[in-house]
Amino acid sequence: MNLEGKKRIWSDYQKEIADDHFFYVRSCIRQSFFPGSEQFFLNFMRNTLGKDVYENPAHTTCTGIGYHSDIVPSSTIMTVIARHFALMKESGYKNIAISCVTSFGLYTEILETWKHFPEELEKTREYLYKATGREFDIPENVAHTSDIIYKFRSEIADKAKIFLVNKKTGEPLKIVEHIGCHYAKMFPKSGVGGAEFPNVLSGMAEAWGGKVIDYPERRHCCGFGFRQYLVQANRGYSVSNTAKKFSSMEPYKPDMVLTNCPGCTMFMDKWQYTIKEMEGTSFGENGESIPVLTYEELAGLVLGFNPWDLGLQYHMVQSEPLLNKLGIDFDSTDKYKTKDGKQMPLPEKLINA
Amino acid sequence: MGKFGFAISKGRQIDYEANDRRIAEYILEHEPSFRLCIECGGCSATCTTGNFTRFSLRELHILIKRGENDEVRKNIGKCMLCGKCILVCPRGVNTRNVVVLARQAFQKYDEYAI
Amino acid sequence: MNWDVVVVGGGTAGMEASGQLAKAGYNVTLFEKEEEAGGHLKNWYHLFPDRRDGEEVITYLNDQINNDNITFYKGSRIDHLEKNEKKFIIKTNEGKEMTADAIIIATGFDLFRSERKEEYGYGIYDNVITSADLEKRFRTGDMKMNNGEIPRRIGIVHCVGSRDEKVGNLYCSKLCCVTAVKQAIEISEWLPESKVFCFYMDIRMGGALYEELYMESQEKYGVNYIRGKVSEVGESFTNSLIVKVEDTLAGRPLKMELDMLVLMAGMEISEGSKKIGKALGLKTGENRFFQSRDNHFGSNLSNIDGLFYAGTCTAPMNITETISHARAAVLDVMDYLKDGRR
Amino acid sequence: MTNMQFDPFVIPFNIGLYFILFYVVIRSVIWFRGLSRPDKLRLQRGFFGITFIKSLKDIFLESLIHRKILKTNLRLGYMHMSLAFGWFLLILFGTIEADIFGAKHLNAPYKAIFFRFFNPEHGRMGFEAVYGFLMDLILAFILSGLLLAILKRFYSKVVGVRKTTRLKTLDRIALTSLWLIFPSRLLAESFTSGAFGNGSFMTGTLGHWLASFLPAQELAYPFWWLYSLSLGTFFVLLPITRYMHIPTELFLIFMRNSGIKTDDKAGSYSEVETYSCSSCGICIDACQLNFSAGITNIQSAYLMKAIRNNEETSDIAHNCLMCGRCDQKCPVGIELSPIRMIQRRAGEAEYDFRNIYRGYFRSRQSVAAVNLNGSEVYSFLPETNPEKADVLYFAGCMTHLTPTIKKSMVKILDASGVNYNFIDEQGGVCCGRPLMLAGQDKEARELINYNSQIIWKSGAHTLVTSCPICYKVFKESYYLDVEVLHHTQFIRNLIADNSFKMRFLRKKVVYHTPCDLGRGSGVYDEPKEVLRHVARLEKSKFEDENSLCCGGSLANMKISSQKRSKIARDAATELTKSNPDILATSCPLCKKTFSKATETRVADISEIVAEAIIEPTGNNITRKQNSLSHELTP
Repeated sequence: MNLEGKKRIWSDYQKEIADDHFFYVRSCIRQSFFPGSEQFFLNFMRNTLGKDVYENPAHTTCTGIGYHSDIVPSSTIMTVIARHFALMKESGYKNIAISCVTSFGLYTEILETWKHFPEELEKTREYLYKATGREFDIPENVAHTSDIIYKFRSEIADKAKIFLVNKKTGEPLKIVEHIGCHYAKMFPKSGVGGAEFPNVLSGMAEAWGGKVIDYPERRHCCGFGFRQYLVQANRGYSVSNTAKKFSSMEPYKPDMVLTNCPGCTMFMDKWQYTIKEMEGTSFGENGESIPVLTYEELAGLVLGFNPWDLGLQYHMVQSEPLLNKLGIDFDSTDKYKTKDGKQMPLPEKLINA
Repeated sequence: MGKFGFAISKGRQIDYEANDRRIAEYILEHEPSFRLCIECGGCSATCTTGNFTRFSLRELHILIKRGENDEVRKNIGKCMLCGKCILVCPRGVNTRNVVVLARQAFQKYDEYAI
Repeated sequence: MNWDVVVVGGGTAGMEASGQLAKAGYNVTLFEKEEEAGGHLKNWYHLFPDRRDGEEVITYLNDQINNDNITFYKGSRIDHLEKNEKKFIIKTNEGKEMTADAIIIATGFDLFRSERKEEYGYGIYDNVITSADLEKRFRTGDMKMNNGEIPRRIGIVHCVGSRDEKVGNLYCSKLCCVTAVKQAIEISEWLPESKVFCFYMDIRMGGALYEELYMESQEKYGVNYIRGKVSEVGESFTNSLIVKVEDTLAGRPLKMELDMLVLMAGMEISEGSKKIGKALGLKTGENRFFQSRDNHFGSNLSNIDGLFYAGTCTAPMNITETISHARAAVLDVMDYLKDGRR
Repeated sequence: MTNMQFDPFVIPFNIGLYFILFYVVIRSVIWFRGLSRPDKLRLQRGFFGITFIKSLKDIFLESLIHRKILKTNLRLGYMHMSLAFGWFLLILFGTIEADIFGAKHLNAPYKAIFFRFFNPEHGRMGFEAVYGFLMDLILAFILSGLLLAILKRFYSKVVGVRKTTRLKTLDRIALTSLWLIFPSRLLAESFTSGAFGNGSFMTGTLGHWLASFLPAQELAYPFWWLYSLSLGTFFVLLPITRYMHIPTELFLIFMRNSGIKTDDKAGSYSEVETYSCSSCGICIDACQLNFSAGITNIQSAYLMKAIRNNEETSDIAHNCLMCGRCDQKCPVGIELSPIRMIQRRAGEAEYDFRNIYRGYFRSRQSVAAVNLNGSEVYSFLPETNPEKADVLYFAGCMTHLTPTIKKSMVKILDASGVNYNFIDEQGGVCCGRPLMLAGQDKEARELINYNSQIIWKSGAHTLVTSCPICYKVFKESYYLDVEVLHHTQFIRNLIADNSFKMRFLRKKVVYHTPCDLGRGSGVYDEPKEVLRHVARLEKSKFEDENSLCCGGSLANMKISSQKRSKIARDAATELTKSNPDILATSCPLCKKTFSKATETRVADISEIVAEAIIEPTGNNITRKQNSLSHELTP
């Protein structure tokens, strides 16, 4: 693996990322499964970097899941997204920060469509106006929130409380970075570092002292696949893809998986449990499973946040082994306590805990 | 299946490393013309057996070379050895001997010989 | 008759054209951007289908341009080129300035930059090389991998940068298939213990004796052919290359470990050609090569009178075709300049 | 001098002689017990009555005179005859001599063999001298043959054999001892004669001359030793060398004359046949793989040898066109092809022939597929219900690759006005012979079942096929109560009861007899009869039993396509020497193979006939199905 070659490619795929004044759109999956992530992002941007990130309470789902499972027609989803642009226009923002890769993919896809088929854009304007009386502008800058964290990765490194190094061995952490397919595979130009050798997550990992590992199935889908997991009988396809990925990374003994896509985080996390249940296989070292973290969660750990405030306990695969490697001291007793210290019911099956 | 209501599906990928290519090597050693196939499918088109059931010598030829032996073991016996394929092969592959050798190879190497 | 003809490009086509013109008694000026004439042929070890040494052809071409009627300018590029009604005015980077009655454009092709096929990881993975790199290795006889070991399994990918909408080249570069077969044979001769696998979309053996070479590669050298476009290349735990391809004839995806991968880079019109084309407003076709005035009986004629094409600046060609095309260009020049008419 | 009747030098001879006699007895008992019960009975019956006489006659003609070899190759024949017959005479007259002139009558065998040693004074004059002359004559006769044999070894052309069989070491030793026997006897007798100044024209003269400058007295003794030793060695080695064929052939002749045939599996008879092979090499000469394709290690002689030496035979067994030319030519009359088939079957799953047989006839009409050893390979074949018809036409796989034959047959059948059904018009199931040729009888049986069912259901009385391969298997391995005809026979019959008019084509035709039709099934004349009706039939150098193989034979699993074409070209060249207009054949495979091997037009008889047919006005097509579709077939 020749880094120079990679750098040359990355230089071809440097995308413009706005510096401030973001209109933030959330992710359906992330805000419900990994709430800590989005919370961290807002907190970090606003309080640590003092940036202006605006959330409009009127903003809705992008209907991406409906779209990808053939329930929502494209004209509809275009209108929904146009509405977000309208909200953005109304609240005076030009840069959009998108938390979800599915949404991000759709935003880029739709903007690309409008570029090639202006008539579609006109129709959408008309639909939106007729439906809501709203008007919209095309955003000046479209960024995925991982792009933004990537942009500020060195700031985070400067403020870092801990680095991605195995305290016991002193070795850098072995990190598998997995990019959501819809992040750059459709439009390589829209991703940091392109589609074949993306830089967005590896950039963070390396900036924070980790070591990115390259394994054969690096490009392979996490197994999400809308149709595959929505229909129960089809989930076998979904799981088998996840299994393929993990068995390919296994020999490299990764310490964690770093993702930027809600679907990937969710399925690489939860399917590990499923595979363990169904076939008794786990892919980490000494019988453990491999923790799957979002880039925000990882950034949070680096900045010394409490893992439980970051919501790591809501993963299927628990992060204790990782936390121990990083030498983060945590209190297991308040793992499932509410803010006001009440004890929540404990989950039945926890992996790695 | 069980409580999840689905089973993890097997991959269809040919894993060249994992596969056993002794059958192919045996045939290549005893019938060098086996190398000359260009996958034109002439044999399958004229095949007497292929007239009645899914049987393609062309496909089996590939599967043998890739070491996908189970498929071959299941199907090679369907050949009637009528020899039409030899007459149509543009590369002069001794197709019948390939089939016969495949049987031999399976008997030689295989616990589930045909 | 003392007409001045300028030939741009000292590759196979340019050299042959200059030679023929000089023999016919024209004053020829030949420009070559590099320090040495011979073009791509210089880097080729053996030629298909008879696998003669490329040097032999170079020697022939050098004899061709070794003629008093030819002034040969090495290492000089055309900076400026224009036509005022009858004569062409040429300025070079060394500030040379001259006029010409006719011009032959023999600016040739560039090999497709394989880096552009990122998924094959040229320049990223060790032991992914191009057909051109391989020819150099044949010259030096060094067939080892980066780690100094001998590659046991070598893959050859056809159609890299050809027949590929993703890189904007829909056309077939025509020579890669037979080159692949030739190189497969040569690899097998260098490394009799190693196995060679060709990954192809179609095997296009158009030329004379090509098919025979193809058959020989199977019969004598046991080269394996797998029909399918390599989709991606990865690196395994042991640093061997992992290629993914659909074995379209088995109708199944296939995964295979290789020690070395050779990319059959296609042909694209050269940067030099593009520059000159822009400067003079020369028509180009969909494939971005120069568009001849007529595909059948005017393949050397450009859309500018007095300016003619020779060789691979118009389309992918092998040496034989290039030389014939160059000679044809010379005939067109003669016809254009005959009995004082222009 | 004292007439002491024993000397140590006879011991080797005696050991050898009694050993071989003992061995032969044991061996023959084993062989007999190895026979199947019916064969045992046959053999017992064979020993009495006329067959016994016939066997003796055959033994005299073949084992001693070697008539067949003499026919095919005079010099080679003479060689074998002089050795076998000569030696026989020597022993016969030697014994008589010993019994008449010996000290006492009825002597131990060695006294006859070494008569002159024990009776050195004998044979000076009168009848004794005449008898001595006779004995010398016989010895000379043998020696002349021996000379040929020696020459054959070093320069096989002498006896007109192109290839001579390769030997293993033991064979070499045995051969040397065989060669030594008679020269040593000659010298021994000569020296003795020389010493005693008697002996006849050869031994006497030679002995006299030798004695003139050599101490004959002293030299005689060692040569008697040598004579006895070489005899002894030869006898001892006999069982483990190819010379075993000498005694074995006697059994073969008895068994054959008693009507025993080669079985599908290895048994006593095939073993006896294998051991009866004298490796004379005639099969090698007859083999096209040898003289066209240059494959020289798979001929029957080598197969027999490989079997005798328990070597791996599969490669040899499968690398053969099964044209049957060697069977025809084998002077010992060994059934070479059936033995080769046994070798091909070896290694394939055992199966019970007879229960299939019953399986057929128990339920002929309720046609349930007979399931062999529980496993069915061709279960995918669909249930069929053919239309009822009087005549069935089964084109055969190969014929589908030669559509002209198909079309011609349809034309002929239509013209004939018979009520027929073209059962494999849409492509049928293979007849099963190709599988049998690969030794896979079990699988073949399944196809035979399947086709038989179709044939039975159709209720036809005649089955016509265009393919000799199918014809042979229909005749031999199907259990049908319909008349099986090759289309040449069928057409012959049609012409006989002039079912249609034909014009005579002014064409010169040479006929090539397909192996499976000719040698394979004994159909030689009908095709030629048909041809004489429509064209001018010319003879070629290779007619009937001697006909060549086109090289396309399905029987050879191993041969490369290049060598096939070489055989085809050579054969075609031979057959077209007289520049005929048409090279006629009656096999789709022969046609296909020859077509690309010669400039001459190659045509199946059916095509020629179809060409000659004069369309009856108001063509009465009684054909039931696809009365038009055949017009559309290519």
